[in-house]
Amino acid sequence: MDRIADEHRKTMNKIVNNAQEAIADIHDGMTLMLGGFGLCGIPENAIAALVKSGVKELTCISNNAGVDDFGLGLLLQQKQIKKMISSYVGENAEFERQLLNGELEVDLIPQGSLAERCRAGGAGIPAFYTPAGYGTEVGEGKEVRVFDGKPHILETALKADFAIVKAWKGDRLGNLIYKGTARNFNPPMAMAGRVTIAEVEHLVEPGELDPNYIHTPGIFVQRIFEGKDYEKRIEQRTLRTR
Amino acid sequence: MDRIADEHRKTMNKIVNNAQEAIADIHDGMTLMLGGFGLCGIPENAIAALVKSGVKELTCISNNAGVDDFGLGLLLQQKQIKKMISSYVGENAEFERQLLNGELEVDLIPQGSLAERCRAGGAGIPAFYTPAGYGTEVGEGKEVRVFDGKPHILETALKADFAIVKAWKGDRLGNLIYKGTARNFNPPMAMAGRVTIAEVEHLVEPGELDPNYIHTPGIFVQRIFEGKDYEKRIEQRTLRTR
Amino acid sequence: MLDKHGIAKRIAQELQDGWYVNLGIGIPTLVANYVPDDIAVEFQSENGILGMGNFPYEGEEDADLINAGKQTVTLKPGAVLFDSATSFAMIRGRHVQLTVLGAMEVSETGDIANWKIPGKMVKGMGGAMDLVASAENIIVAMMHTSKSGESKLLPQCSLPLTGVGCVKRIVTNLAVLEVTGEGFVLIERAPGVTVAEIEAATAGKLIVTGDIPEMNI
Amino acid sequence: MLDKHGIAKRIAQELQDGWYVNLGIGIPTLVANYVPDDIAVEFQSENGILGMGNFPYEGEEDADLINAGKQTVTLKPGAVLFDSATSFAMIRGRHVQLTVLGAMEVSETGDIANWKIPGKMVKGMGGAMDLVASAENIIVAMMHTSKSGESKLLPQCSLPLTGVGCVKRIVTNLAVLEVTGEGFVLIERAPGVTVAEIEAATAGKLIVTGDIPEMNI
Repeated sequence: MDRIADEHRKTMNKIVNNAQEAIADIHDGMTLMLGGFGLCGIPENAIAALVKSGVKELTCISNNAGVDDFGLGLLLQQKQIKKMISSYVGENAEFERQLLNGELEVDLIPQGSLAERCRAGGAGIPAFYTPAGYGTEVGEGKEVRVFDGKPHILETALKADFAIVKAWKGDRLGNLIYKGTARNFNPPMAMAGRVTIAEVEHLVEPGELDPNYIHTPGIFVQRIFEGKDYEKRIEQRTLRTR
Repeated sequence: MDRIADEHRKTMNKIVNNAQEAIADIHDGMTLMLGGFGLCGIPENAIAALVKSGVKELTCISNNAGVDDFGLGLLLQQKQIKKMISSYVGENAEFERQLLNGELEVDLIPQGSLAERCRAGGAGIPAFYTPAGYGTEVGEGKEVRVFDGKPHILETALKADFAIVKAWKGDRLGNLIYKGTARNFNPPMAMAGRVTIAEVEHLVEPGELDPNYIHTPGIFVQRIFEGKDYEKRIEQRTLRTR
Repeated sequence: MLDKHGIAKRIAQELQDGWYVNLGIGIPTLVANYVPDDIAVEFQSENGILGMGNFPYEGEEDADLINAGKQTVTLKPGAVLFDSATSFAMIRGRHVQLTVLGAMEVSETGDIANWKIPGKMVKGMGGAMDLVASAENIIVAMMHTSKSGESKLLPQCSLPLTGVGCVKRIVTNLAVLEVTGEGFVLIERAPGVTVAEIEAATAGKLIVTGDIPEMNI
Repeated sequence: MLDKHGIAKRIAQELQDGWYVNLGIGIPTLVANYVPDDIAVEFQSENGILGMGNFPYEGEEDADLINAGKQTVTLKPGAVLFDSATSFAMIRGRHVQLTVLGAMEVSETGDIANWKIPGKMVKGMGGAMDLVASAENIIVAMMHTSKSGESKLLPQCSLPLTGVGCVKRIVTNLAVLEVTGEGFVLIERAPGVTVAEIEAATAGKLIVTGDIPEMNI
């Protein structure tokens, strides 16, 4: 192994110019995963581009559904979403309206099972057993098996045509680092996209990210771009008095 | 939430004085997990203390079995191991002798299944399906199920009475950071110990490790100590000529 | 009778040194304010924090640092951040020693319902199903009766379940109860509340053995 | 006829721009030396490296930085380190586009045996079973015959299997072959090797259609 790191060798480059270019081949009817927890760590630029593109009949796998005028709420407003697969979809009046009118399908999944099913999809594990949801509606129709005296249900892996994640920093090989609790669902979803798009606040040169502290290895990412104008809205501004 | 971080509040402290103290309640016949890949990232201090303790009839879950005079080879020499659960056990003549003489049991597991079974044990996933080993000896007697046209076998989680891992830095809450490829099996095994012991090269104060870059969250670790006199033997010193 | 702060205070007495604790939204969140100074506990927030600290001072709030209730928070020294799959590995793998959460109904056998009311807008279970299916200790923090005065401690739940046979202990505005296979065992009365009042407010089987002490809070 | 470097050189021609590649121990490792300059590939080492670089210069070797063959290595800019569970998530999840590994036997239907010889000391399968069960493309790099002259391309494997129906392509000292359900399809001859020689060295069904070109290496 004397020639791997030669300087004149071509290196990987997954950079695309912007959100529009990154999502250009997302078509009607596709299944998307979108990272984020509430409005924290959501791919704001890609969502805006999806709204602009007008793509519709989407199935969106995301822990939450945004609020009326931000996050996935923007796609709901334009009726671009056919089905939501989430763990919690409160704080969204338009969502409620569409659901009660039968315009929207919803599949509610326990949060831990949602995260693990995404990881499983990315890790080549087609199915696994979990105790979450046994004896509830979530367990209905699913195989039950007892391990160590405790009943578990079989849950299957989730994959998506496109996974869209938001990171703090990234390089052109697709290596990603998240900040604070904006990490959340982004890493397991990044693993589970047939194509994974990453938008980052800061695009840096390869080598600037310490190899020991990268959260999402570039192998999981196919496209990366530097986003702009991040609003990063806070849902519950709770403060402490001095 | 106004009083969580008061300064006069008691904080967690998982520090024990040394390897001897950390392993004091490991008894004959127990199952241990030991981190490391080859001789890289192995808990040298804890292994030395186990040799000194004379504890025997151990079942050791570890990717490899050390070499004749280092790593788990030291426990083999003293005949303290009853059974090895590993993916690769070459480079060890004493191992071979004991195996051929029927003094040692060996359970060989595909490396990826070994890693995932440890993670599963730590993550409360009692079993999962994997394609690895289907149609081979490894799959014999295991449930086969076809997903997406491809046969998979059911593998169950692994747990251990004690998991013993080696990290680069750690704090008294048990938070760990590994270095280089010395990470390997240490994080999944740290999750799967009923008691997890971490030996670290550098014990630091809480807050010195950046919360965003911790590899093993302290919740998985019950005891931590600063090891000493690390030999860190290299198995294959391969060099490039200038 | 206790208010919600009283309930939180009483639950804080159940905490043990060295425990990792997940607090649900509502009354459970208040438990963090009453941890005794001489025990060390760490709070896990399922969106990816271990070692969650206080709310931030004004001007120090960070959109990238929230808890599972989507509230801005801070980190304590020694805190750790992680992703959702790792977070629920901690929960499902029983590394979190205690979960405190609210409920609409609890049954005699420890079933819990707290996520769905048929006919009403369903918001989702969030992490509640994973938490109740996995935690070694689950304490329910709730009012003993609904706003309309109906008991929330029932022979069996009428609402869709969140988990089966998982609740170990209940702390309400009226009492502390242990959930056994046999029924709700009354452990303590809230200050000024009589056993008769608790009996009247409990629709499920209540087991009262000997003198029931008043809470010491 | 090729030597092991020639086999590695020929396999390097199979690499495609943008691929992540896992190289087994032995001949496969040599493939890294022959990657064309105009394509970008990254090497994955299953003990936890993506972006593995050259061997270190003397004095720069680090016991904490080895590859899956336990050899000291270095990292390229943009490299990543990770644990074994994550590493095999990459492999099992088919994020690694190509695996190159050695074999003792390959069958007409793509079964591979490379980990165990009955009666001999068994060292273990390491990561080979995960790799062959998962990779989209598997190329076997090996000598066409054993040291005693027996064919390693068989109607069916006689040794315990590592994986079933998974090998897509074989590059030996004599030839490049594609593995189909029907048999070994001869694609190229090594320089100076005749079809008759390849036929003689192949115990399994060999399919020869038209003129077989010589390798261009």
